[in-house]
Formats: sequence, C-alpha cells, structure tokens
Amino acid sequence: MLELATDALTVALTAAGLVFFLAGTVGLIRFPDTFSRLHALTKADNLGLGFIVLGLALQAESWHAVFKLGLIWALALVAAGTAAQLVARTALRADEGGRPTRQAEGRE
Amino acid sequence: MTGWFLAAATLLLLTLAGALWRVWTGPGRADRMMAAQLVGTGGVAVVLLLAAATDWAMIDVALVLALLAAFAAVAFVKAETPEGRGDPEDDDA
Amino acid sequence: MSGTVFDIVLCALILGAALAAVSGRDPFAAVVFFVVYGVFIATAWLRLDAVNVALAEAAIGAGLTGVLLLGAVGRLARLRETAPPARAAGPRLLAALAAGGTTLLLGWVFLTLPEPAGLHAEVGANLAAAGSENAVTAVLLNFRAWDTLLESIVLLAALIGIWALSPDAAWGGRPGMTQRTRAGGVLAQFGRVLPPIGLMVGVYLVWAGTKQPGGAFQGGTVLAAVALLAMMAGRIAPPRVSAPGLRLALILGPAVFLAVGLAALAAGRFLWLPPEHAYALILGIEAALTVSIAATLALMVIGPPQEAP
Amino acid sequence: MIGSATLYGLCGAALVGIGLYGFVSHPGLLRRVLAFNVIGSGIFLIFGAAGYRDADAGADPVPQALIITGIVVALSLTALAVALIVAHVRASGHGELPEDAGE
Repeated sequence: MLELATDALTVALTAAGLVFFLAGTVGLIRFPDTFSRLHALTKADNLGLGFIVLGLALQAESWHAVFKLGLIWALALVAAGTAAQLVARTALRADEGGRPTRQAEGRE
Repeated sequence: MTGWFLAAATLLLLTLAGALWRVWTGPGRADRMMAAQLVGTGGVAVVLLLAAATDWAMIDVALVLALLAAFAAVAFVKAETPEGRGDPEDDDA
Repeated sequence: MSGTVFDIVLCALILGAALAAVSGRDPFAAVVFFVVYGVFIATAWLRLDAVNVALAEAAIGAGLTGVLLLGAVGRLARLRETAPPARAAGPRLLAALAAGGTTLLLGWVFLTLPEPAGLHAEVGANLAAAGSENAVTAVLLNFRAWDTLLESIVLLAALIGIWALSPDAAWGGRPGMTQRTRAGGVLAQFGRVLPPIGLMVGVYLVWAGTKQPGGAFQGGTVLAAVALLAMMAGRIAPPRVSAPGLRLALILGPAVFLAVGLAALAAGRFLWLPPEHAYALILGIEAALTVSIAATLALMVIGPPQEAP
Repeated sequence: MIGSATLYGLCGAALVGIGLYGFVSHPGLLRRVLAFNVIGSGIFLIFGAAGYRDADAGADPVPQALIITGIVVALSLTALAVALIVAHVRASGHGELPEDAGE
C-alpha cells in the first residue's frame, strides 16, 4: 500500500518536472528576443530538474543516492544561474559594442 | 516503474529536440549557447531517469554532467571578451 | 518496448547534431552542436551498459571539448581568418555518395559480424586476482596495462607537440594568456564555489574506480576541467612550462607505471601484478596517473605559451 | 524488436558516413577537426555495440577499456590540431589549406 502511494507520488513529481522542461523549451522557441528566452529557460529547467530529483529521491535505494541527487540539483542550480548571468552580460555588451550577436554570422 | 522512467526520458529527449532547433536558428551566439545549456540540464535529467530505470551506478554520470554544466558557457563568455581573457562583467575589458 | 523507442529517438538526435556540426554554415553553431553531441553520446553509452565509458565521455564532452573548441573559435575570429570558398555542388554530391557507400558497407559488416563469445569469461575468471572489482579498471591497469602505459606516453608527446608551437619569445612562460576577472563578480564567485566540489568528485571517481565505474581517466579529466575553470576565473595561474614541479607532475604517472612494470620484470614478467599486492599497486598507479592525466589534459586545452615570461 | 546494440551499431556506421562527408566537403580546418571526431566516435560506437550484442552477459569490458583510452587520445590529438590551426591561421591568415583556397 505504502509502496503504491510512493510510486504514484514519483510519477506525479516526475510528470510535473516534464511539464516544466516542456514549458522551458516552448519559451526557448516561442519568446521573441534573447533576454526573455534566457529568463524563461533558466527558471523552467531548474524547476523541472528539481521535481524530477524529488520524484526519484523517493525511489532511491540508499541515502547515498539521495545525497548525490541533492548535490546534482544544487550543482545544476549554481551552473544555470551563473551561465544565465554571464551569457546575458555578454549579449548586452555585444549589442552595445556593435558586434553582431543578434544576426546570424555566416562566416567560416 | 521502469516503463514510466523510460517513457519520461523519451519525452524529455523530444523536448531537447526543440532546443536543438534553437541552436540551429540562433540568431545570436547567446541564443545558441543558452539552448546548449538547456540540453545540458535536460541531459542530467535524462541520465537520472535512466539510472532509476536500470542501474543506480549511472547517477555518477549525471553528477559529472551537472558539475561541468556551466563550463561551456564560461568558455564562451571568456572567448567573447575583446582579447579572449577578460570578464563580461568587467567594464574596462 | 519503451527502451527501443528511447534508443531510436536518441539515435535520431545524435545523427541530427552530428550532421549540423559538420555541415552547418556558421562555425560557432557547429562547435555548439558538437558540445551538445557529446552529451547525447554519453547517454548512448549508458544504453550500451558502458558506464565507465559514459563517465569519460561526459567529462570530456561536457567539460574539456567545449573549453577547447569555443576558445579556438574565439581566437580564430580575432585573427580575422578569411572565409574559405564553399565547395561546388558536384564535389559535394560525390562526397555524399562516397560517405553513404561507406555507411552502407559498415552497417552490412556490423550486421553480419560472427557472434563471438567475447572476453567476458576470461576477464571474469581472472578478476579475483586482478586487484579491481571493476572489470574495466582491471583491463586498463592489469590485463592490458601495455596499452595504458603507452597511452600515457602518447599524451605527453601531444603536449610536447603543442608546446613546440609557442613563439620563441614566449618559451618558458605560462601557457595561454593571463586571465582577468572582476573581483567579487559572478565569474569569480563561481570559480571559488565549484573547484572544491569538483576536487571531491574527481578524487571520488578515482578512489571508487576499483569497485564501481570510474578510474584515473575519468577522475583525471574532471580534475583537469576543474583546474581550467579555476584558471578562467582567475583563481590560479597555470605554472610556467619550465617549472620543475610541473614537469614532475607530467611524468609522475608514466614513471610510476614503468617502475612497477620493471619491478615486475625482476619477478618474471613485465607489467605483471602479483595478485596479493595488485589492489595496492593499482591504486598507487592510478593516483600517479591521475595527477599526470589531469595536468597534461588541462595544459593541452590551454594551449602553448603566448606571452614572454 | 531491434536490440540496443544493433541500433547504436548502425548509428555508429551512419556517424562515420556523416563525419566523412563533412571532412571531404568542408575546406575549413576547424570543421575538419569536428568531422574527424565524429568519425572517431562513430567507430567507438560500432566497437562498443559489437561488445554488447549478448545483452545477458553485459558489456564486454575489453572494448570499453580500449574505447576509454581512445576517447582520451582523440581529445589530445584534437588539442594538438587546434594549436596547429591557430598557428597556421596566424602565419597565413587563412582558415584552410593552400590547395583548398582556390576552387
């Protein structure tokens, strides 16, 4: 009985994670400019990974695995935050400095 | 549960195909880089789901991917500064 | 069933990313596609039950390749290389036909390969005496130690080749360029937070590599990536190429490996590990190899010295 | 139903073809390095898949060990090639070889 309830919770949490990943991708495809895409993406995919981590932690076979799951989520959060901030700065500078990043660069 | 984990991993892969489309169309370098970042995070999630479906030892692969997830973005912002060695936040770079 | 669907989707993504990487017009996009391709390939190795390979591919594909190639694209753009003319349609078609033929031939060969028993049985029968419960580590450090020893020397040769490309005035200086970061900025903070965790993960992969997936190559690659991050964030400067400590770190792995092999020669056979000491010897060789692999890979990705010492 | 080994083996064969096409059809040197790496990973995939055709026995450890050394050697050769390309472009101003420049 308890196992059935945990399994159902795992399915619900991982499904929620999938929805956030889907939302992030839709934002990445549909939003009109670089900065709003950046904004949609980092929030969505980190929540998505968070829900999947939570769902899997219920199934983990040891505390060891739960610790690793938590570490993975923490690392992904730090990575996404850092990458978003730095890439946004770079896009901003490129716009001001006149180097084209908004147009496709067809150089080889 | 194995079936659900594999199905979820497959759906996740399909959403990553959308990110590949953004890498292809750009238009800016920042757009391409952020799409690659999404594939990185999505890849961590896919590996975690595979680990739950087949073998928990695979979790170490997700750990390595998460640890190195921002490295390409850091290399990118470095390469985009005027001499390739500055800091995008540095106003005199 | 759902496993097959997963495999088909993953193969499609791998092929799409590879095609975009080799045939798209924009060189920057090509490199980004290649980095993404590495993540997909690492996942494919998991489906082939090769977790050891997946670890190596993840560390190299997600960590080192991106730093190496994105840096190269930036450097080439600053050198203002001229655009090469695109190939005409005729030769491209010819190339596509030749490539398609090669694929068909390889596919046919793969499907008609005779079914051998593989080497599982031999490896399994000798695993108890090998000093490692992880069969892949046992093959690398014991059964096929020759390959691994020679490979660690190949890495050194490649690094010497890269250093040979440094301008005369820069010889003896620090590899790459002096990096700048804004104190207290996001990049500097990231370079402070991540290296301790990365150090832990790298050492864990080496330490655990005799019992579960991992080993000197995987751990060494993670350590190299972490060192590169610390350098890009301005936390540490790469040592001068003439520094004795650096030279020692580079040859430590091959030297220890060779010394163990020669000591075994005295007992009868080159590179033979006596079963009662095999575990300790493998751990010792792996520790030394990890130092050398991490140092060599990090320095290779930075490139030759550019500035006068 | 097709097994994983068959699928990834054929995927590896296709990767060799894709890499070969890119290597021949693109004069850009950096692009050729990417194509070379795609060929390499295709070969690794064929090799690894051939060692996993008996799924009950698991993956054969010997191909795995050889592939790991192969991946690391491929990276080191890529780094050497990148350093050579940068030196070539610095000296000549061209991102391709002289025989490919005028076509």
